[in-house]
Amino acid sequence: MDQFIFAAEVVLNGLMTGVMYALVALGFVLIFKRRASSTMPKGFWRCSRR
Amino acid sequence: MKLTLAALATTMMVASPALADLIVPNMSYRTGPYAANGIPYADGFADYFTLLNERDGGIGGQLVQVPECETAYNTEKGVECYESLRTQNPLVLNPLSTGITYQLIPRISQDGIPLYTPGYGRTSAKDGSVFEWVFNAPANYWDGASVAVKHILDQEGGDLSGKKIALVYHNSAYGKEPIRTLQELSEKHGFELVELPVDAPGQEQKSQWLQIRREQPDYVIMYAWGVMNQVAIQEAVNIRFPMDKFIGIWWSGSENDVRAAGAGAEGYKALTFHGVGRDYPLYEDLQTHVYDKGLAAGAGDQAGSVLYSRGAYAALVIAEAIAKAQELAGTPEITPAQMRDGFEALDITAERMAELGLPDFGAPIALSCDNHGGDGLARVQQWNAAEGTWSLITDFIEPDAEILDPLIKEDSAAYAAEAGLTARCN
Amino acid sequence: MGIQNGQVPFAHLINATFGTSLHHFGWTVPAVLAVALTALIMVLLAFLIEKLVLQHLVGQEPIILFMATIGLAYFLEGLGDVMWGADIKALDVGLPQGISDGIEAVTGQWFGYGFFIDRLDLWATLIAAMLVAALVAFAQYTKQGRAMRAVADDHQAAMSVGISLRFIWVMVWSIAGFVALVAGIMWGTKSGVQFSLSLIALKALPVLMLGGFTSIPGAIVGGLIIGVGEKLFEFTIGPMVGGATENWFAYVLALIFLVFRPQGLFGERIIERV
Amino acid sequence: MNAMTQDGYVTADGRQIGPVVMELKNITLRFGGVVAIKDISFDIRQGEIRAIIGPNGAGKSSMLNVISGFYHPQDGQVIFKGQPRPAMKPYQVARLGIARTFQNIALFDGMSVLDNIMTGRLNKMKAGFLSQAIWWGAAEREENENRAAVERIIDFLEIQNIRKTPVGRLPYGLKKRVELARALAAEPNLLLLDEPMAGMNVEEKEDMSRFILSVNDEFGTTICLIEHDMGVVMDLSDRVVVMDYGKKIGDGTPAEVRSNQAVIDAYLGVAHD
Repeated sequence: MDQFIFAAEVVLNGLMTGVMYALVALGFVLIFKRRASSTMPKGFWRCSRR
Repeated sequence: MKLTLAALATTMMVASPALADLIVPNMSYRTGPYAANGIPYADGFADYFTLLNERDGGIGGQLVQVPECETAYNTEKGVECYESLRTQNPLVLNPLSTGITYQLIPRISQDGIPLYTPGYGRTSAKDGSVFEWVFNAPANYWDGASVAVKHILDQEGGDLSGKKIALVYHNSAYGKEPIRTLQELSEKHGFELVELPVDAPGQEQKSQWLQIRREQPDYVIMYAWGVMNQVAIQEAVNIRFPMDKFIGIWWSGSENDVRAAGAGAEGYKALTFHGVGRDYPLYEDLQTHVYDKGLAAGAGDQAGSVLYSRGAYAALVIAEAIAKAQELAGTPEITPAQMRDGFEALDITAERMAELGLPDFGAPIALSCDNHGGDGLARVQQWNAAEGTWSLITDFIEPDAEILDPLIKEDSAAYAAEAGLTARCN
Repeated sequence: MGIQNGQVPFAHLINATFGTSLHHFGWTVPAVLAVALTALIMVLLAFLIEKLVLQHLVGQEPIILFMATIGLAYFLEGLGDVMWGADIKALDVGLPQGISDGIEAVTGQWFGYGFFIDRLDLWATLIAAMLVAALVAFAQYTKQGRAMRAVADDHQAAMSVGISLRFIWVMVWSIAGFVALVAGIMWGTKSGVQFSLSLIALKALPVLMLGGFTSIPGAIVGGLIIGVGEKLFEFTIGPMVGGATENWFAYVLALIFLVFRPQGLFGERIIERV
Repeated sequence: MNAMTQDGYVTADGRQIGPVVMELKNITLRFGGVVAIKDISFDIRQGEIRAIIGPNGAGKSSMLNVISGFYHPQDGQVIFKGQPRPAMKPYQVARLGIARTFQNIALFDGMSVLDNIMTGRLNKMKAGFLSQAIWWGAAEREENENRAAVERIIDFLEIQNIRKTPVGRLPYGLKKRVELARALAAEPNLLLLDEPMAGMNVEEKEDMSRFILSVNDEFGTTICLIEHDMGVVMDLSDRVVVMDYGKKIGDGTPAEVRSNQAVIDAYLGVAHD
């Protein structure tokens, strides 16, 4: 029983630690999310800026 | 700004042509995650030699050059530093990292360059009969563990039977150092030892502190470094662990480690093998000859801090060893081998410390061929959060030689067997 | 295509350090103002990064961008060092810390053992929930949010409907910077503001591997799974193997997931378009 | 074609075509050493359906990309509504009221059909960030107006039943239609269609042709399209530019082009399928 209660406490704390991890990961995701298609017309970048 | 000044100072020193100068590299880390600790240490180390150069014209008439090499507390980079510093004929190296020390021991033994690792590195290097080139006076990790337990014994009226002591440690070669000693001590004194490793870097220690909260140990001893220190102290405050029963090794006892926890850290204890603060005559000289001349290695805001004091103390011991080596060799231009002899004949008495402007700052150090680690004395300091200062609350405490000496013999003998060394000093 | 691959955002985390450190730049200002100022600086920084660095690297090999971002991170770290020094600063934006007495008392009554819950963690959870809700609302219901999703989906099409990629990039960097600022404040409150904060990236990596690099729900669920998983593992199995299993566990779990779902829990299927 | 004047002309089916909207003057575009477009000039008039045809690799898509700002020619001028247009980013061109579709479909796969089409109206939305943030007043009214406009387009293109479907799940033909819808949502002055019927079956082609014609008819939208399929182009367009190897080899009504010997030699004789 004690073990179970301790485990419950550990899980709760783990959840909140997870929130802290998620916060950090979230920032990364926002940046990575922009990685979308790379189906630019050939030579697009070269020509589109002069 | 600091960086530029330091770099400038280094280049200026390196540029001076006198080849016969004494070369004592400063393997520092002013960048990276551990910079907060590396900077004050490097500043103290450099400032002490600057003082000797400015005030006394060096040591025995020879100027001391302190080329700085940035290790970023990274073992590979430290080894690279060694490779480049080696060509400059250094007298002694102080890598300020246990990881780098372990990598360098075989190399410097090969190359015949003394290694000075005060308060860190390989503990059994204290045995000079095996580790000819390594010195780790005045105290090592095992001394620290023993002194901590002795302090606890004092607190508990000499009886620890039935008590529980937790060791929270950095899960690395460094953090694991005291385990064996503490196990032996727990047998001797009858306390229960709870080992709680924390994964590097140690930003997340909830599991460990939840366990401490469950198990309610009477004392917690900590071997941590960098961010692990701040988080551990904060977590201890969070679970309302009594701070005066929480004792850190000297690497867990700088201002950096306690400040972030604010008022909650009041009463936290840590070991130290040297004094702290600017209340020593030495600082008057540093002020006149170094700070006022604008020659300080850093921004000058670190003077008197724990790690600055430790850096300066390391420089002091090296300087004394150089002087001794010069005396023995009969010439101011000494070689690394003569430097080793200087270390082995080192005898820094309490009077000498007073003469150097640091009365009662460190315990006397007397080394010999087979004792490279001194007596291992350390004392306990306690944090005063309101004033933001450490105060020394005990005198120097002697470690338990009865336990430690056999352990050191055992470990160094194993190394000697593995490396095919025969004991010297006979 | 260029920019995004390389952006493995070391600079992003440094933003966090950078941001929270501003609080201590000589002047003393109220916490709220400091946070607002920092957010402003973050936007400025996003703009400058885009203008001075990323713009010139458009279309380059990812590895070059990667190197550029690392360089940027070092630069910012150095700048932070010069401006604020490397000492560890206590960060107090008024978030409470320490055990929550209420929860301890209540659980003590229920179970005979008072749970330890850090008040900072409670606040962090609350703030994170609000942040995510705000982000989702922003992405779903605002013009800029729609544009942002559009860019994430297809650059070419986004441009054809009149979306300025640069504006979106600056915006995304700013938002990411703001999220990093919040994360930085949380972690900074815990350990003090210091350069070690950038080491948290070591923990973000398995979370991202698990959740998928491009999924917001993935980041949240991944974070929770790793948080709970590593604590439970340390609690149950840890004592048998000598403890300190957290980092090890996080990476092993992430790797196991990778075997079965290379794109992560919520990641988009990886399709190489040619 | 009846007599062409400054102000326009009347088409064979009797529609009045207006003055020049877009004029391309001596356009030359190179990629490194490769010349994609060589000294081409032509114009697009208000209300007409203008086609660009030519074999693969003739430079048609490059031409469209020049018009939509995705490429910048090394030489020559793009004159829009009488003003020489400086080098612009594609999004700036889009904001001038030039919408386009892509040969290989560029939709936002993760979003629903409705959301995709809504992106076409992003530039019609003026409400500030803050009022949007709190979903209030002008922003809400604006959102509703734009939504209504989008619904009209959905009705017009007969895609009501897939409004909420994520675009990624749609079949090819419908994707093309959604892309057209998104372009229309911007209420463009000039609509650029890059092979709108590529890869479609006959039935789908007929549908698409019908939509293109009724867009032109009902909204008066000027349309410039690229097509591979000769038959379709000849039926749809008012005037045709023929390209081959980056050069213009013919320009005129479908009838004129069809009888142009150079065109027959270079294109019709060789690549007709």
